[in-house]
Amino acid sequence: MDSTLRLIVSNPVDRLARTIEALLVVAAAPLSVADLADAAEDDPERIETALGLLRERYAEGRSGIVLEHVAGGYAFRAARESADACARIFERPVERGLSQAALETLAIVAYVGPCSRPEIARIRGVAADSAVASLIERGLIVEAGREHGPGGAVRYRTTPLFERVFGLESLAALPRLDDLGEADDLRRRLLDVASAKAS
Amino acid sequence: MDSTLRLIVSNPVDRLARTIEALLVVAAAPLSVADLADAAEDDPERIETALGLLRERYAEGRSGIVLEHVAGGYAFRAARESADACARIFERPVERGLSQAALETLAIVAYVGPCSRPEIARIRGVAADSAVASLIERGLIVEAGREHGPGGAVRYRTTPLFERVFGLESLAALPRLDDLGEADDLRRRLLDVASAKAS
Amino acid sequence: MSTSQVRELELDLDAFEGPFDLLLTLLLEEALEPREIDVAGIVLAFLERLSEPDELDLESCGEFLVLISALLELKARALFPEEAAELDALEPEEAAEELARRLAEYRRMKEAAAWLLERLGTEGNRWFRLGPAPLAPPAERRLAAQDPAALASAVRGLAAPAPNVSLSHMALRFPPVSQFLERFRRLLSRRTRFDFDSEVEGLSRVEQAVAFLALLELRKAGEIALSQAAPFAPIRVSTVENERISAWTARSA
Repeated sequence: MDSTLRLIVSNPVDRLARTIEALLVVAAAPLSVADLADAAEDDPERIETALGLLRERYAEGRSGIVLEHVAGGYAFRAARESADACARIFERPVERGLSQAALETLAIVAYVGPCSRPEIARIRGVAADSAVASLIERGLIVEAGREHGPGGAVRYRTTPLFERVFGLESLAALPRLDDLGEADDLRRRLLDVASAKAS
Repeated sequence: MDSTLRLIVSNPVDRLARTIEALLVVAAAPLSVADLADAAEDDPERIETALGLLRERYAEGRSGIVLEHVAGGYAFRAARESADACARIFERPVERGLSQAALETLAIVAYVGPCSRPEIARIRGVAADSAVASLIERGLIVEAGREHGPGGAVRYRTTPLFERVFGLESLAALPRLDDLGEADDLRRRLLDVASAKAS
Repeated sequence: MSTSQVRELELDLDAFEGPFDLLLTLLLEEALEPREIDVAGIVLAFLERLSEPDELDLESCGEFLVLISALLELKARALFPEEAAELDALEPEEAAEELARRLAEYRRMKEAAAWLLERLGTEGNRWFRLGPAPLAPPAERRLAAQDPAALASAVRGLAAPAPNVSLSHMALRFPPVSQFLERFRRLLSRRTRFDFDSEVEGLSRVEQAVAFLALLELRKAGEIALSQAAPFAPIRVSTVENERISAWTARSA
C-alpha cells in the first residue's frame, strides 16, 4: 500500500484522483464529469482517466466505499455487503412504503416524460393527486414548467434522486416498455380492433 | 496494494473496517463508536481498532477522503488540499435560472406584496412549500409578519438581494402590468382565475 | 373466437360463475344486482381468452366492447342512481379507439411500475447519503443576474384563464337513456307490442346498448313486459296488461 501511495503523490493524475475523492465524499448528489472538471479546474479527459483509477480502487468487494456511475454522474455509496449494517442505523425515507398508485404514477412520469396531473389521471383512470404529492415529498419528482406554456397545468418530471434510488445511469437506462411483457402485442391487437371498427 | 487487499479479505478487522467505511460514507451526521458498534454488531474495542486502521488510511496527504474525529463521533471530510475545489462546487455561481415554481412564487411575492404560503398555493394551484423554502434559502424572500396579526400564517416579502439579482432599483421598477391592476386588484384577480381553474 | 364464443365466455367471479350470456340473462331478470358484478374480472377473462392463439375475430371484440360498456353503464347507474346522465352525441369509433389506446397505455405503465418495484428489491442494498456530508463546507447558492421581464410573464401566466382543453376524450359518450325511454313509451301508446331487435336495427352498437338499458328501466318500473322465445331470439316488448309473461326461457347452464 505504501508504494502505491508514493506513486499517487508523485503522479499528477493521482493528485487529481485525490481531489475527486474529496469532491465526491462531500457532495450532496452525483457529480458529472463536467462538474468535476469545473471544480478541479482540469480537463474532462484527465478527469475520466482519474475516475477509471478510482473505480478500480472503490470497487465492490475491495472497499466499503464504492464508486458508481449513476444519475448522469459519479457518486460514492456503501458496498452492498454492508447493506445489513446500514439498515440497522439508517432510514430509507425515499423508497419505503411506496404505494402501487405512487409506483404507477412514477412510471408514467419517468416514461411519458414531463406530464401533468390530468394526463396522469387520464392514463391511470383515477385521480393522481395524493400519489403526486407523496412523490414530490420524497423528492422523486419535481415541477417542470407548465403545459401549453404559462397558465396550463403544472407538469412533473423525475429527479436525479429517482435515478439514484433505482440505480439508473440515466433515464435512457429504463428498459424499453415492449421488453417488459406482451403489452405491446396486446396494444397492437386492441388498436387493430379499434381501427377496424372505425373504418 | 494487492498484498494489502489480500490481507483485508483474510483479516476480520479489515472486514470490519470496510463496514465502517460504508457506514461513514452514508452517514449524514458523525457516528459515535457506540453507533458503529450497534450497526456492525461488533464490540466497541474492535471498532476502535478498525478506526485506528482507517485513520491511517484516510489521513491528510494520503487520501482525498480524511477521517475526522469530532465531538459527535467520526465522519469523513474532504482533504484540506482540495478545499478550493470543494469551495467551487459548493458555491456555484452556475445557477443560471430559477425553476418555474420558484419564479412564479417570487413573482407573486414581488407583485402582490407580502403574501403567505397558503395564498401562494391557492394562486398557483399547487403546494408552495418547497418553492418558498428554496427562495428563503437563496435569500430572495424573507418573513414579513403574519396575516391578520399573531397566530396567522407567516407572510413573505422580497429582499434587497432580490432587487440586486433582478437589476431593480426598487420594487417600483418592476415591469408594469397595467392591464392586470396593482397589488390588491391583482391579488383578487389571481385568486379568481385560480378558483375558476380549480372548479 | 366467434361472436357466440363471447357469449359463452366462462366467467369465475365472486358473485357469479358460468357463461357470460347467463350473467346477462340474470341481470335482465334482475336476479343479480349490477353492483355485485366485477366488470374488471370479466374484462380479464376476455383478455385471457383473447390471448389464446385463435384467429382474432373483430366482430367478437366489438360485441364484447358493446356488452361490457352496457354493463358498466348499468353498474354506474346502480351505484349513482340520482346522477343524471347528460351525455352528448355519440362517436362510437372514437370511443372504441380511445378505450383501446388507454387500456394499452395503462397496461404498459403497470408493467413499468412492476419493473420499478422489482428494481427496488434488487437495488435496495445500495445505501447512499442523501445530502452533503456532515463535515462538508456550508453551501452558498449564488444566482446569476435575472431579467425582471420573467417575473412579469410569470404573473401574466397565472392571471391567464385556463385554455379550453377539449375533454371529449375523457369519457365514452352515450345518448341519454331518457331518449329511448320516451321513444318506447310513445311507441307503446300507439301499439301494444313491438319487436326490440327490429326497432333498433340500423342503430350503432352503443345506441343499441343504451336502448337495451332503457328497456331494462321500463321493465323495472313495471311499464312493460319482455319475452323471448329462446336465448338471443328477438326480444318482444309489450304493455303489461296485454301480455302475460309467457315463455321467458332463461338459459340455465
